[in-house]
Amino acid sequence: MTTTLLRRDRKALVPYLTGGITADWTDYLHALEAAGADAIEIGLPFSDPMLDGATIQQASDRALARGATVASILADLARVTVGVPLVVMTYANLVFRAGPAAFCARLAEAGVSGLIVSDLPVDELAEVERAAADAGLALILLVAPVTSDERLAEIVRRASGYLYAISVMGTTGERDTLADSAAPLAARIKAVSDLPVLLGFGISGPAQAAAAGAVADGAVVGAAVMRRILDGATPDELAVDIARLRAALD
Amino acid sequence: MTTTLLRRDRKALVPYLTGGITADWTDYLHALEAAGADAIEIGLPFSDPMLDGATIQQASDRALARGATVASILADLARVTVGVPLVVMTYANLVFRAGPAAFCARLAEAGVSGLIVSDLPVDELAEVERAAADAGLALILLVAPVTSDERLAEIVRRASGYLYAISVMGTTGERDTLADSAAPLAARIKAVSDLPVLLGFGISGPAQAAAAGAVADGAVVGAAVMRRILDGATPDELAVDIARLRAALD
Amino acid sequence: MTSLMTEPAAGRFGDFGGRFVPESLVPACAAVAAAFGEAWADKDFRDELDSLLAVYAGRPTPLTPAGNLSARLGISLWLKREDLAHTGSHKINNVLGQGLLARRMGRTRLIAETGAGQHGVATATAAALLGLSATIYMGSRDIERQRLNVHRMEMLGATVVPVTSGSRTLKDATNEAMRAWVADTDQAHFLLGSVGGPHPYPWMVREFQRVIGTEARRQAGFTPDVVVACVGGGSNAAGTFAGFVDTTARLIGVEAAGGAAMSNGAPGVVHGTRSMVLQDSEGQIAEAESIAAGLDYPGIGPEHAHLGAIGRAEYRTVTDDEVIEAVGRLARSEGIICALETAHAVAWVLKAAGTADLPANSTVVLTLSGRGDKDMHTLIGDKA
Amino acid sequence: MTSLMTEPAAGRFGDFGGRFVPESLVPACAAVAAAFGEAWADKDFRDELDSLLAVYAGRPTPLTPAGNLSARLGISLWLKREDLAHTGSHKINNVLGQGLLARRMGRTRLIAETGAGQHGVATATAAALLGLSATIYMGSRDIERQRLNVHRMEMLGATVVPVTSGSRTLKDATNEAMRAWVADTDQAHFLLGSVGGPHPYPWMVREFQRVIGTEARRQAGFTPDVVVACVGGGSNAAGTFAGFVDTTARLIGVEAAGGAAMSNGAPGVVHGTRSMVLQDSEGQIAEAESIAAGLDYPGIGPEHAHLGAIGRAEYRTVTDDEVIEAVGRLARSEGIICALETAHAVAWVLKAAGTADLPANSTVVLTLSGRGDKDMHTLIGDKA
Ligand SMILES: Cc1ncc(COP(=O)(O)O)c(C=O)c1O
Ligand SMILES: Cc1ncc(COP(=O)(O)O)c(C=O)c1O
Repeated sequence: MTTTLLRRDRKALVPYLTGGITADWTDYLHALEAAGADAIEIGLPFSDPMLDGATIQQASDRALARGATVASILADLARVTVGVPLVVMTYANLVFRAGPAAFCARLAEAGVSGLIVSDLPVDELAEVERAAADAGLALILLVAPVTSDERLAEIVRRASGYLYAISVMGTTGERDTLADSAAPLAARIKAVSDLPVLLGFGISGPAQAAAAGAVADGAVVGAAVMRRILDGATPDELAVDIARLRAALD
Repeated sequence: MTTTLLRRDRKALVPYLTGGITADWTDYLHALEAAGADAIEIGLPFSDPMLDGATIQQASDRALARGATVASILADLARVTVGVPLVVMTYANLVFRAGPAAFCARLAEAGVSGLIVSDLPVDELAEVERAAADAGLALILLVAPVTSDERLAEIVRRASGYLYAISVMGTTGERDTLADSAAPLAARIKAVSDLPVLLGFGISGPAQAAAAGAVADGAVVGAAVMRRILDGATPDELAVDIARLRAALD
Repeated sequence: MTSLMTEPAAGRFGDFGGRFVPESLVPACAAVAAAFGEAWADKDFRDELDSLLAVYAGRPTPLTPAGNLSARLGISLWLKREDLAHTGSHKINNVLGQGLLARRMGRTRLIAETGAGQHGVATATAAALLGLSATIYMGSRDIERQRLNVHRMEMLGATVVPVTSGSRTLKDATNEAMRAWVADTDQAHFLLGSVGGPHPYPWMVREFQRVIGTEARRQAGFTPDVVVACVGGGSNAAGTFAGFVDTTARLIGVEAAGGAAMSNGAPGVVHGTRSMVLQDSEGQIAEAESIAAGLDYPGIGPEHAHLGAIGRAEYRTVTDDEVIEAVGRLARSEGIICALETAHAVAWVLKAAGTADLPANSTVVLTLSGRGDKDMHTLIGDKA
Repeated sequence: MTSLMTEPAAGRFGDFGGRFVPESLVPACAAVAAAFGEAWADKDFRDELDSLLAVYAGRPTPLTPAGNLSARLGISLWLKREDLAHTGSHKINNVLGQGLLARRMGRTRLIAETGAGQHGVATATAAALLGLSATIYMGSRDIERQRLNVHRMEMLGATVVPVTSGSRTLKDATNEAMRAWVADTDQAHFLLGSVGGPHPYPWMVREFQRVIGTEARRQAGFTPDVVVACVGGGSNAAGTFAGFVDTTARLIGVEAAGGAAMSNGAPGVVHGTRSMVLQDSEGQIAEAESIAAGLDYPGIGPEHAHLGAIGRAEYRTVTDDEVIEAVGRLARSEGIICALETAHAVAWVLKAAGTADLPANSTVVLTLSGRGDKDMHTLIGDKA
């Protein structure tokens, strides 16, 4: 599948937002869209987010403590209309607990277009892959600097929507500069795939976004977004930051 | 040797006094004599008095803490004249540290007539026995309720001054009544020895003294004396108690 | 009966197991699997490990008849004495194995999670012995409960990192250790302490713990009616069961009532493996609650989930109160103070003896997984 | 060379030993001597003890090569691992022996003194195992230093009696235990924990600890240049030395600088025996002062006094600071946290290695008398 969720005429900016982080968290969706997001990743919070650093852990904990659930977040989504694709990012246990088919169907019903499961490598993908396809969801897969060529080929073969290049070996979280591993990784993936390749993990400011844009098809910005929200930024305030990233990518 | 230190015409009362317990501790000697003591046991305090209960331990600790030493106690004794025999009671280490011969000679010089070493059974006695004999000291030996007939014969053979019958299996200290083991022990000893047999360990009041006098040749009173002194009794006050014990024995 | 005997194909034990980790960790896990597979087939590696287990860790540990308790309970109870192994629990078996493997793989650093601290101490020990550095993640709640072990790890030269997220216990320490591994897969070996985690850990740790069951079976010289062990992640139980799986012995794993993944959990994916997990209806992992830090864990190794599913092993629960009582009873009757974790197995024997679950005259081999020094503190607090 | 090999005639080791106790205790001591003499010649008794040592206490304990430290020090160092014995020190060897003897003598109660608490824990353990009651005397200062062990004794069902007289340490606890024995010689056995005390204790305890040296010699398979052990009362050293006395090995006992009866004491009589004792010019016993509660004792077993006098063994001292350093160094290089007592022997090796006292390439067998769990508390306090 090479269907992409993203327009190809500009570098893509995909912010990440923890679902249910505030009572009216969906206001952030509109602000992100307005500020130039090409798609939005919505984190369904999980109690044990193994791949996440402190900021997104904290956001997940806060959302769960508020009482956010998969059901409430999807219900909130179903009530809003956003002009860019929405991609759910979560962990395998939430998918398997509901059952992959039911889970993907509920996502699709809520208007979600794609799915990322952080702890589901290609080797364990089959059941979720079928369910996502059946529900018409793009299945975005992660590629890491340590991924072998052989695994990369397999990932590329099975991914859709876009490819998520983990720019650095580590967890999510803001970093000062784009890691040295980012550019070679993006190049390796682009050499074997037509899907847009987005760099993520550690991209926190315009300079890094620009650097990502220079070597890949765009950037995913997660922890930097959630840090602002945890610090109390309103949707409008957040929009200012996103607009800056947009500008850096353009 | 059957030399006795005690007159045979009345039941003997032998109080025990920790040497150096107060600055003018020798005043107690005169009071004890005046109140009817037939001899006085003077404890040379030892840091680790294994055979002593809490009261005499406390008295020993206090005397040592005051700075009393073997030398100071013997010097004090050398300065006073007491009309009844003085017997030193102590532990083996003080004897061996000085050397038995030197130790016994110093006792004799200070006017002491006898020696009891609590932790020196007949099996370990030889060297001290020779030294005591050379210095002209009576060597008072202890007999316990568990002493076999064979050991008793040996003890009787080697003791002089008097025989000290440990009325109860245990350490020194006041007890409510004369132990059941006292009378049979006294009888056993008297059957094989001409020396006076004194009961000690736990004799604290006139009733027990009288009971001891009924089955033996007298009583040693230690913890009860030291308890009064530790509680602050003056020589005169102590004399009142001793006089009562004297009366009970007569 | 292939479970407990062989390498699991693709890391699966029936419906359970697998390797549910971020792509960043897949190559590292695969490298461990390959290296372990090779090492385990290499006589020199096995000999070196066996030699360390013998001259360093004190194996074989004895199988002690619990004469007094047996007489009182009307059964015949034998104790496999992992409490006598160096560092005080069965955890040493696994860390020496993985430590040698890490060195063979050219790693210079060990990363581990710990609950009761026994695995952390064992890891710090292996690191010191083998000239590696060690970073140990431990929930801040467990740090409070198991101070003695924190001091031991530090004395051994390890760095102990307090984990303050979530329930601040083993589950959260495990997350944090895996996060640390992602960032250092080149230098670091993740030395997982039990039979959970992504393939090859459940298989590898079971193999390193197999020595418990192998020794116990040889020492017993008979087939016991029942083989029983406590279950946190399930490594001492897996190692014990492995020695008896091809006999008629009933295999009983005892969980903490407050952390009973088998009895109260549902299938789920946590810490890289699919197994039975305590969780809510949407899949959020529940916080376990046990007096024994080493059992205070919402999951269980996948092979146990499988053994339970196929009926080859049975799982029971006991309460904290029963556990406290069991520590005292074993101490006063046999002169052995066991760990709170271990006491779960003891408590089940005390409770079941004479019932249909453990009839009179049964012969029982119980794995005494560790000693209780680390828990005196908790037990005394508890008494007061 | 008859010392360390035979029963001492009349309880004497040259000028030392004997039975300096009140007449009330002589028959009890004589009864113990007779019973021990008989038991030790009785194959059934020996077999029962050997069996307990193996299946209960975990003997033989390993002889571990200390590879890292050896390389750094330029010697070849072997550790005899009494820390792996049940309860965590060599004390278990003696209590199982005396416990069986007490039962054979029809006694129902054990009385013991303890310093570090290891002997108290071991005694409480033997009592629980053998169905006897136990009363343990412990200095109140040691109770503070070794809380963990107090809790362990209580958990095992023993009564711990705090001793507040004198220096409130082992010396005073010993006085109090002997006093308690005088009052109950019919029912109680005085289970002395080291090679001091009246005949037959120095002989009997050495015999019960001989297993250390016998095993170590067999395990080593060579004659070491040096055999070294820490010395409090001297039981682990005596048991170790006994295995090597008829070889060319130098025997080195290491005392605490603050409790160095051999190095700084004079002949004296304390606790029923004549030996080397720290004391003043009149014979008042001095208070020892060591960070290791188990070495905080002004005396030493009489056989050591004799071995020192005839030159067959040598005695050295190390300071508290050297000891603290040694615990850390052994932990970080070999992954073994030893007891503060044991660390005295380690500290001497660290200090002497490469000097004339312990030349390069020496082969050394060191008795690792116990584990350090009980001391973490002291060591951490000390660090802070
Ligand atoms: C003594 C002891 N037993 C058992 C366990 C539980 O682990 P597992 O179930 O992997 O044997 C632990 C864990 O810390 C432990 O310390
Ligand atoms: C571990 C350990 N080593 C040594 C000693 C000293 O005793 P000994 O000199 O009798 O071996 C003790 C005493 O408590 C101890 O606990």
